[in-house]
Amino acid sequence: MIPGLADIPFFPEEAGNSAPQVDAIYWALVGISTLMTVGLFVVITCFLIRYRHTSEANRTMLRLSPTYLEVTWSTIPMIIFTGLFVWGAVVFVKANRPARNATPIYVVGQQWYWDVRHQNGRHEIGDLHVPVGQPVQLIMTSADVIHDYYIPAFRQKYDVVPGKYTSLSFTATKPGKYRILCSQYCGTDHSLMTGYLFAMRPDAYQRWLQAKDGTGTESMAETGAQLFRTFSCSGCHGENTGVHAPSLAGIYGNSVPLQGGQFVTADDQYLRDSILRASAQVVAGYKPIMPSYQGQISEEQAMQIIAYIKSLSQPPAPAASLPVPNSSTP
Amino acid sequence: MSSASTTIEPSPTGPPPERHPVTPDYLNDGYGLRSWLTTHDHKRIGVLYLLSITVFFFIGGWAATMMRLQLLSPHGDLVTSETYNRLFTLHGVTMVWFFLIPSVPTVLGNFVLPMMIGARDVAFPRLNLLSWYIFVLGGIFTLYATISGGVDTGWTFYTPYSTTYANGHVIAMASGIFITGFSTIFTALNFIVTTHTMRAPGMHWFRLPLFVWSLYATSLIMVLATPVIAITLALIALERFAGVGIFDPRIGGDPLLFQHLFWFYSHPAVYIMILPGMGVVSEMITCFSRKRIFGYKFVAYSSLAIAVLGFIVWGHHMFVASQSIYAGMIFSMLSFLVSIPSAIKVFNWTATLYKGRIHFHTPMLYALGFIGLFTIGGLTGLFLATLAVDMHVHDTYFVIAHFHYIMVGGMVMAYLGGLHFWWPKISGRMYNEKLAQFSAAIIFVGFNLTFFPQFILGYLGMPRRYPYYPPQWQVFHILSTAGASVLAVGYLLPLCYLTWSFFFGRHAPPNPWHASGLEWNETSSPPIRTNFEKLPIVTREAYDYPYPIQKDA
Amino acid sequence: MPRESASHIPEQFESRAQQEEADALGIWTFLSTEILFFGGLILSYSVYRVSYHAGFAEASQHLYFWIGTINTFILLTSSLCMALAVHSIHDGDVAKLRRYLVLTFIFGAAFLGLKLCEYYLDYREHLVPSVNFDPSHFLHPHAAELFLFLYFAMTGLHAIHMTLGLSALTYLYFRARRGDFSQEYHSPVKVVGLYWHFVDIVWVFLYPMLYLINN
Amino acid sequence: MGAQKRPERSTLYWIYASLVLLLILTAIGAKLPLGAGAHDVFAFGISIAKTILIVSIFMEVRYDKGIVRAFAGAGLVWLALLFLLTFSDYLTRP
Repeated sequence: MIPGLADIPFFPEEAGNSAPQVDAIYWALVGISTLMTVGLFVVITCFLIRYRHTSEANRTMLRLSPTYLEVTWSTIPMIIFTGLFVWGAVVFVKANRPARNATPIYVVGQQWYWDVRHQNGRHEIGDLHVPVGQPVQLIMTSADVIHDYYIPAFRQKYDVVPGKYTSLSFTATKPGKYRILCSQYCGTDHSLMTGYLFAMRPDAYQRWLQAKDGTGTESMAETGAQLFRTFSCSGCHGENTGVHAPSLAGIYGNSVPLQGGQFVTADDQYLRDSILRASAQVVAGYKPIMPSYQGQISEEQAMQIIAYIKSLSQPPAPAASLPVPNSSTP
Repeated sequence: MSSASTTIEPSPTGPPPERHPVTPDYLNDGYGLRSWLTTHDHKRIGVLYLLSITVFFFIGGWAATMMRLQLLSPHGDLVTSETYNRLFTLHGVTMVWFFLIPSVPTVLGNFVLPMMIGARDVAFPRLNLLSWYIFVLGGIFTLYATISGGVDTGWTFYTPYSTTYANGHVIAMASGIFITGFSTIFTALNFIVTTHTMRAPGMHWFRLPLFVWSLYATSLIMVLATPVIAITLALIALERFAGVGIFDPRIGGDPLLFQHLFWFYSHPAVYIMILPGMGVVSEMITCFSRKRIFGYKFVAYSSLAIAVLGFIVWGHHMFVASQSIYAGMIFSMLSFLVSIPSAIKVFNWTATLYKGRIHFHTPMLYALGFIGLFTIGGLTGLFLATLAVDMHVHDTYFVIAHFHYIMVGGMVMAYLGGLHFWWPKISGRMYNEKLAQFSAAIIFVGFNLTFFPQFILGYLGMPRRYPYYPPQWQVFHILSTAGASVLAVGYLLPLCYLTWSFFFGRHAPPNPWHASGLEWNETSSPPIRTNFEKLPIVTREAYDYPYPIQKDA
Repeated sequence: MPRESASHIPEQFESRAQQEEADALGIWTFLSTEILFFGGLILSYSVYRVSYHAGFAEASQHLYFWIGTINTFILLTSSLCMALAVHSIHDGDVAKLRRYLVLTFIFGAAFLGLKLCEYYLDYREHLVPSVNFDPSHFLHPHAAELFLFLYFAMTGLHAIHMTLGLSALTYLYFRARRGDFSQEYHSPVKVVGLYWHFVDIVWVFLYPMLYLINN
Repeated sequence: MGAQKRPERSTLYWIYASLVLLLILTAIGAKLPLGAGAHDVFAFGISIAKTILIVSIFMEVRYDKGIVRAFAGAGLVWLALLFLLTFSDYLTRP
């Protein structure tokens, strides 16, 4: 049962676009730290031996102001650290900025599993399938407490926070099966909130996406359209209704004037808040009469309705820039 | 009205060690429980704290032992995950609030601060006693919460988990910490005022021992940060009680706001947990090198710099918590900045060894261990301050290893070192030197074996607070648990031989280490109730040791 | 010492001046703590007010502006009495000290009484989160609930401070009657005075924060 | 110790009168049709003015030593740090 040394992992696999960059900084830090630690230990050990109380070493020294030394050993680390800060910040910003053509995948964290939905409606629990070489953006929220979507092989993680959308952007670089972990403590079975990420070659990914397993029959937007009617959203927001509510066609991604003179971009977050906490940001010229759907519409359903609202903005759906799979088979 | 004072020149050797057994001292100034529980004497209050935090240290240590045993196997055969979650919460809460934060300030600080500055007591002795009672009251709440089933929030109490979803006695636990917060605040208030107003004639600021500087800086943090955690925990308890509150995402409350408030306290609290240790190390390094500290003012000011800078880096706990990326960058940069004063201290301690006359008594071993472990802990902190690397290692065992190097490798080493250093003053007795050196070595080895593998685990991706984990990682957990058992022996040994020496040890001379400083040269071992027969007038600089022999350039 | 006052100098001090300096620094340090104690709440308030301005303004209109205003007036008056109390004992006039302490107490108690009435009115109007909050009164019920939760938390914390202040005033009064204070020694009066003014200042900020949000 | 500087009794009354005047101004200002921003500046400006009066005269900071002033300021400086850095997050969120 004792594993051979070869079986013991000492370093995680690199399988995402940010992993080599993070590792480069990591090794630089390891190098600097080792150098400083070893240097310091050698100096201290020498002093301890040379100036032990039984030694008769010469203890006369020049009366020197320590200021030069102090300035030196403050400035040199300062310069190194500034470099490290800039390097780390650049990689971090790059890693978190979604590519323009990233495929959105929707993730809802719940005690204690990940509920994942692809645009074409393909649904999975816990695991995640992504294509290699194509940028992906996870759009994530939580239905209960804070979770954290962590993929060690990609060196990336981001908190999944109730009440807001966060995102995790990456491109898988190597086909394979990698661990997904929840790294923000979320309750009893926090350590079982795990799964596998399957990085697949694009054609295999497409096949997987199209496979009918009972969940992937309708796209998210189509389900959203149904929900839009089920929850009677269409009663007010639809065409030619008597109730005075703003039309949602073409709203996504555009600037919306609010009561009080501010403007807000109608992004996923804004649409989510408008559905679940209707009165928070009311469009100028409309009365805040929309009821709050908190507790009635789940986070998954909100995501589907948003997908529907988005689809209204990109006729003819789906947009050409997005590699939405059910539009065509390559 | 200091006319009654007298000039006494500190002598490096001190008076002869004979002591008449019936000489009055603070320990025999009144017997019985009552004389202890109503004492205003800062030394007795220090001893009361020593006893209480030792209890909490072993409670927290027990929880850690259970966790390490559980992690021997990846399938978690010992306890359920419910229990495991309660164990790490208990470990975190007791170790942070009931051991590390009070350890050096309330035990060693209370005991030696007035003596170091040449005062008969702290400025507000009754408040000092009151803060011990408040501490005990907070402890009772916490123990109640533990015994009646525990709390599974982790010591961080993140919302909305703690307010809505957690099981267990969150309100009682939060109240315990809230109450203890006032104990911290009152102690700190006492230290600040004492340092300002109670210094003996001639004891100006730059003659203060560096331990006093570090206690002063620590007290500033305590006074300015603790109220924020107090009000935040009160809000948590209120929200849990009322079922609605300002952190509730259902009504638009922001969980990030809680994190800002929490870390505004809890990051400076890390410095509460290390700064006093740094002060203790400065005392021990100089004493056992028989040498003045190198760069006194730099070491003194670096304490204040750490106290201030420590307040403006809290956001590095929130890089991936959906804080704005710009705030992330500001906090990352500031976090690198705070490492500079810490580096200054390490370099100055090293330079102090140069041309000293170095003795290897137990406290010195702890001090050297502190420098080594703190250096590793500090440098790994840079990894976490780097945005891109933190993205990977945040909330993993890398973080666990890092802060244990600071908290245990740093603060606990310093605390034990200081306890051995001032033990002759506290107990009037000497401990067994060989045994003490042996256990210092055991602690050093056990500590590294416990926590170094966790750095590797962390970079592999092992998240914290996991009772179950992938089996490939087991070997590192086995190493870690093996180290923890060595460490446990290392902690039990001092408990035994120090207790033994308290009753049966050889009587201590007033200055067994030939140290400089008023507490060694102007008081007996143990000191009399008012510390000094006559208040001293200070005419010497701090650390007036004979080395180095200086020659003008 | 010109006159043997009832309370001698505690043994840890060398002189009365040293004791007074310690007392002054002590209370100011404590007030710094208090600033950050309220600071946590004020920060939360500010964050949400920036995020939900319209909702906060709306909910603020449901509070009793005139009660808030009168209470501010009462508290300012009590602060004056406290300042006069300190002034009197500085002149050695113990009788006046006692009179002003009583006046301060009365105004403080009036503030609390009025505050309680206001709480009762709030309760009757279904404004108390988790007890009987009625979202149908509001266009922005979520923000209103946040605001009202903060309102009760902040004014409640302030009221607790007022209550502690009243206890401290009572304590001072009985010590004054026992003859503990004189021109030479009246540090406790000053300490309580500083605390009282501080609590007053907190209200000076709570007043516009809670009652005066306007669209 | 009696020689220590402190406010005159009449000063206390004058300060009180100014405080009440400021209160009346706030109350009236709240009802004036100013913009939201102007309202806040007005209301909190007056609060700050009141605080300065109370702190400097009633609390006698004007007559105190520098050290007391530093202590009185420390809490405010730290509160400012708390605000500054927290809002560095909130105000720069997308």
